[in-house]
Amino acid sequence: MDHNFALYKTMLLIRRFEERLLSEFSTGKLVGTTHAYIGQEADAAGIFSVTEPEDVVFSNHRCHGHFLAYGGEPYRLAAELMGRATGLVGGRGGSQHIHWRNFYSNGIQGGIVPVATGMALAEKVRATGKITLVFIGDGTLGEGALYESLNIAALWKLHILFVLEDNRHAQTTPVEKGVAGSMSGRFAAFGIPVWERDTTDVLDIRSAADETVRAVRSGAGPASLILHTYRFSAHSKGDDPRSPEELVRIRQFDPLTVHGARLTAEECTKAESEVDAVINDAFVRADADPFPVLGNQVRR
Amino acid sequence: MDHNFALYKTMLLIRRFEERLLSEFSTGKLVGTTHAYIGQEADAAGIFSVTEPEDVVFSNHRCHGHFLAYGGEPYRLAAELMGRATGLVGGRGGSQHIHWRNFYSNGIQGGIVPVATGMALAEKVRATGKITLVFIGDGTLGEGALYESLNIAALWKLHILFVLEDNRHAQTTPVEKGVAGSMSGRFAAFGIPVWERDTTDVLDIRSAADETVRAVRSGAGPASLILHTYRFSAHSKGDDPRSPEELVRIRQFDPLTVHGARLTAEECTKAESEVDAVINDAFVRADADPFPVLGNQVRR
Amino acid sequence: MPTVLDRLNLALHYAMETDERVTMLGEDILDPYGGAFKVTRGLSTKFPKRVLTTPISEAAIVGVANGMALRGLRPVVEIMFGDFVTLIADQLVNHSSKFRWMYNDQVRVPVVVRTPMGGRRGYGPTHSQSLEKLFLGVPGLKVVAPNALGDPAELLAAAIADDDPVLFVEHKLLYARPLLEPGKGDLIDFQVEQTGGAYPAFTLRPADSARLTIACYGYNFELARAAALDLLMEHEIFVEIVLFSQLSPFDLAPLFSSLVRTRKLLTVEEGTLSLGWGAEVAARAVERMDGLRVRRVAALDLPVANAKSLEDAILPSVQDIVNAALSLVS
Amino acid sequence: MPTVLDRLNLALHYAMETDERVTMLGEDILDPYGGAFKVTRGLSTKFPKRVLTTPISEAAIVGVANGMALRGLRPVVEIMFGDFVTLIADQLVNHSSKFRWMYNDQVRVPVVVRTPMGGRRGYGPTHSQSLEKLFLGVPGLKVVAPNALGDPAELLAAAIADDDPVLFVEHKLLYARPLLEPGKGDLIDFQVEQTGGAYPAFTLRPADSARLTIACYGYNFELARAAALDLLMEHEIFVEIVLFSQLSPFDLAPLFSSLVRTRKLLTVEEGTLSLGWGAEVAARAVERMDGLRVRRVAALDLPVANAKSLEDAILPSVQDIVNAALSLVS
Ligand SMILES: Cc1ncc(C[n+]2csc(CCOP(=O)(O)OP(=O)(O)O)c2C)c(N)n1
Ligand SMILES: Cc1ncc(C[n+]2csc(CCOP(=O)(O)OP(=O)(O)O)c2C)c(N)n1
Ligand SMILES: [Mg+2]
Ligand SMILES: [Mg+2]
Repeated sequence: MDHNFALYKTMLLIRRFEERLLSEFSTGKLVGTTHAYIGQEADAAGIFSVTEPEDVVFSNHRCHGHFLAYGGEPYRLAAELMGRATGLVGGRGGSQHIHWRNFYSNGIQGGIVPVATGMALAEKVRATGKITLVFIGDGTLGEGALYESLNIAALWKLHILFVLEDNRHAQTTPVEKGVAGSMSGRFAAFGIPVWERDTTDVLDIRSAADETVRAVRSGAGPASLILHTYRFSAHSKGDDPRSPEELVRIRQFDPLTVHGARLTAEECTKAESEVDAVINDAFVRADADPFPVLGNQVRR
Repeated sequence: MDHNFALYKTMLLIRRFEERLLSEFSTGKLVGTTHAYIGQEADAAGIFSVTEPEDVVFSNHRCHGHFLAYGGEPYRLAAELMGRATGLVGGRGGSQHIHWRNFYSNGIQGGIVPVATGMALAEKVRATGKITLVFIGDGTLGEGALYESLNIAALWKLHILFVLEDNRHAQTTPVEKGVAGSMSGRFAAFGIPVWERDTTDVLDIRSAADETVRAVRSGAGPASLILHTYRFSAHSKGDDPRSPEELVRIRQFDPLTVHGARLTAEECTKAESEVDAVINDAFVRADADPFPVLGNQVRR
Repeated sequence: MPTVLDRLNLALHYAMETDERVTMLGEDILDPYGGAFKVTRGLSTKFPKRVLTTPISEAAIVGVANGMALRGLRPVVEIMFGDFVTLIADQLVNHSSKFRWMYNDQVRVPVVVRTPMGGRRGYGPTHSQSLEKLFLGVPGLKVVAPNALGDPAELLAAAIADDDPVLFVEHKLLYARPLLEPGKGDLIDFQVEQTGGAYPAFTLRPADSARLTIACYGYNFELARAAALDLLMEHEIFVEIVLFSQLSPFDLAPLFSSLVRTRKLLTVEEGTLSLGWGAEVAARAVERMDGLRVRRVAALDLPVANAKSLEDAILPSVQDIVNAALSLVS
Repeated sequence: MPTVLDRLNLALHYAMETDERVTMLGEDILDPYGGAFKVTRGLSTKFPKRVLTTPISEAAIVGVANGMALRGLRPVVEIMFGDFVTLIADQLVNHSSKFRWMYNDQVRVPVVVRTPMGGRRGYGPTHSQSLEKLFLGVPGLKVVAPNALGDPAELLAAAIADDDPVLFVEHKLLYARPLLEPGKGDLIDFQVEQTGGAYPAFTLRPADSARLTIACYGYNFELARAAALDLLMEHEIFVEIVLFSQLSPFDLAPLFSSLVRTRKLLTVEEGTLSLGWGAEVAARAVERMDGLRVRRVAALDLPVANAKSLEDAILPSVQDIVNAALSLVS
């Protein structure tokens, strides 16, 4: 099926992009840091398969997957990560700080949530029909700005969807050490309806996302979508304190395997080769691009 | 009954103190601003009738009632408010920024909540058996620092009681415009048990407070006490945008009337004259005290 | 003459009337209250949909404004007391001011955050500070302060029209002040030159040649004039005053012109001394011109006490300015 | 030689061993990870009860530490990246630093907030800043920064022993640096004088009489030394360096002593120029001494970009210091 193939391909694109990225660090082509989306691909693929191209998205430090599923060009992202003038934001932002069309990201946990809330307000005032999505992780439930925003979004009935990707860890901190009480209760307390799924099956996620996106677009007010998932790679480039057993155990939930079972072997190979070509082109092209230079802007 | 008399007298002390204070502003003896506790006296009187003298208290901008019910001396408070060297903090703090024994206050909404949480942690670590109480208003539910603290207090099972005095307004903002969803849900989301009362009867409040204080002292973790009440005077010295009808309507819940019905006329008169003497002495004495001078501390 | 408050209020009315993207956000800003200092009075009655009273959530309010600005609106936020800017520091430093440059100039963030600063009203340590200095020099953020000489209405209008974020710092004691008129009152002996663009500076030149230059902004212009009068009357010392509306980025050209004449700089501000506005002013001045003499007058490096006797001792006085001026010319 | 990281880690171990009031708080500080920069490594294994890994709640963590300190403990907080100090501004400015004075000296707030600052690692605009300047001059708060010359262990121990709140600013690039030894390596030609108490300053005097004084702190001492070497080798210019550990309150006596000799001041820091540390240093120096010449080297007033080509252009380089020095002595 076309639509199963498309979902698979999106997930594969994210997977291969992130893998390539991590490997480029060892070649020294990349500096700084990055947060790979590997393991969580079904979230982004599912959600962006039911949003509109003009919807507004605020993403966080783990934004590559969101960006690619949003429809962003791998080449422009690769160029940004390699610090090239042709990158999404000319090399100024890097991995965590990107912007393209209606997609934005920033590297401060929680700080993006009120910003996204304000975007939703603007779209509502301007009656554009666009909804706003903002992505947070389980760890970001620690930040106060989130709750200030939930309150405001609910009071003003803003068309915003809070997507909580619970990959069960914040950097090295397991949710038991970071999150008291219940995740859904955090939204419900503000009168914000909650859709919650514990799955890496992109079709389940897609259908939950479809319901929440519809609810928000209907104008009823904000909604939240809690997706319990797994991160397969380390938090960033650093070490991963999880046990090897755990890393093996969670691989059974690989969204590519789960959804791949719905595709024929030919479809999988086709996806693989198409994605490979795109990724390779992206990184090779980006690598040939010039580095940015600073204009003569400010006195020294 | 002795204990009914004591509760009444505490409430009356607060009432008369605040009235005297407000009147002193017109005589020009006081400058700056103040937030009167008039109407809410049953909260403080009820709660502090079941705490231990050594328990730790962090209060907010509306702290005079809490301080007097805690056992604080009216004279030292009056001196502080009149900017005298003999004031609780030598005139440095004024109305919102006081400290005496284990009682503290500060004027930043929400900012005191993590501080109180840390105090509870210290008492737990030092195994003193003291519990910590922190006071917030309905409007303070807007501040993110509160939720960060609830999460931490719950995760670490701290012996802290969050007292929420919902006087249905934050300055001029009615709760409908400031608080989405449910107040109790805000605590429940973090797994913090909630006691909630909508009453100005000091005996009801006392019994609810007794349960929560016991729960916290038992070491089970934090608890919350939500008291829906009324503020009779303006938010601070400024204008009060509430309608005259509303102001009349809410006076029917006057905690002095409600509880006063349990006392004999003689008891009421006795309380009145004892309190009058204390208040008068406090303000007269304070008024004769010297103004503070700045030591030669810092270069100009 | 209208007061500074009248003019600020008028500017907000005018902005909302002429630009429907302009939206107000803040705590308790609805009529009849109209904000803790009444600057937003009348707005919610006229524009009920575009005046949003908010929960007590300073960080989120500024965050929301950032988002609105990124998506085409022109939010104006009121932070009830300037002491609470500590709560919006992350939004101002890591969001508002960064987006434009960080996103390679592809966005604009036309946010105005207005807030009353300053003491001398007995409000105590958390309601009396002058904390604007925390945000001076933050790349991408402008800090602007009205005064009683330039028109606060034009200044605020310019801030709202600005495509970049502006922190607009209103001293509480200015609100009730009537606007000054050049050539009238204690301005009679000064020639007033206006320079700069949307956020102008004013140079006050006395009749005779001045022996020092006082640099100041906002309410402290009132103290500076009183000091100048005293210096003239009691000590026959003529003073130039350079009054800034734009505090950051630092654009000190008019000051440098004055210093060429006087070669003595006295900065005056109400915030605490260390790393206040005057520090950067002084540093730039001496980097540019050798042989300057410099003094700064500011609050003592202490919290602002509640008791008047302490508050008066902590905040800078006219006499402090006079003394510093005398030591400078001695 | 041990590295700066080794020494900081040792100081934490020692403090926890010798004073049971000392408690660690921070994000991801438990073993085996031991903190994003490994400064807390080993602590949670040895002191499992007194090392508390926290949720991602910077404001609350510092608030909690304030409360602990008020009630008799000695908390040490790690903020994972210095860029997030914007989130703790309210706790530092309106709580930690105010309590003691505001409560009439009846309490103490022995809190240490440690945080890594600085760029040159390609972490981009929200993970590379030097934001310590936001807190320089805040009354009641000390700001201290280790360097590779003084012993970082002693410095951190002093901060933990301090009865007042201390913001302890660690430059990321210092962690891996081995401690310097006076008389060895590029220090060979300098005589090193240590002055001050718990947070000492170091004056490096060259063999011959110096023509300017470089004031700096933290990692920038590395750049300053490289510049000094270049100035000597390429231009035969001797330089004194005054290296500070205590950034605020500003106690500049050793600098003034040096300036009496050189009368030329060059400040070096990595934060953005405007209203950085150097501004107050320059202002105090010129208030005290007439006729000084002054230059400052700092980052451009821009966010720190991710791409290396941009980051290098934005942050100050050895060459920038050399150029400024040359312009100063010209
Ligand atoms: C305000 C702030 N604090 C801390 C960090 C450092 N940090 C980056 S990602 C991260 C963990 C986030 O966990 P979570 O929200 O669960 O997202 P995940 O990384 O698991 O996707 C932390 C602590 C940050 N970027 N911003
Ligand atoms: C951070 C902060 N924001 C705003 C204020 C100004 N302010 C003081 S009291 C108050 C209303 C508080 O309402 P609530 O929490 O309901 O307490 P109440 O005054 O009703 O007792 C406001 C907005 C403040 N002191 N601190
Ligand atoms: Mg996570
Ligand atoms: Mg209230």
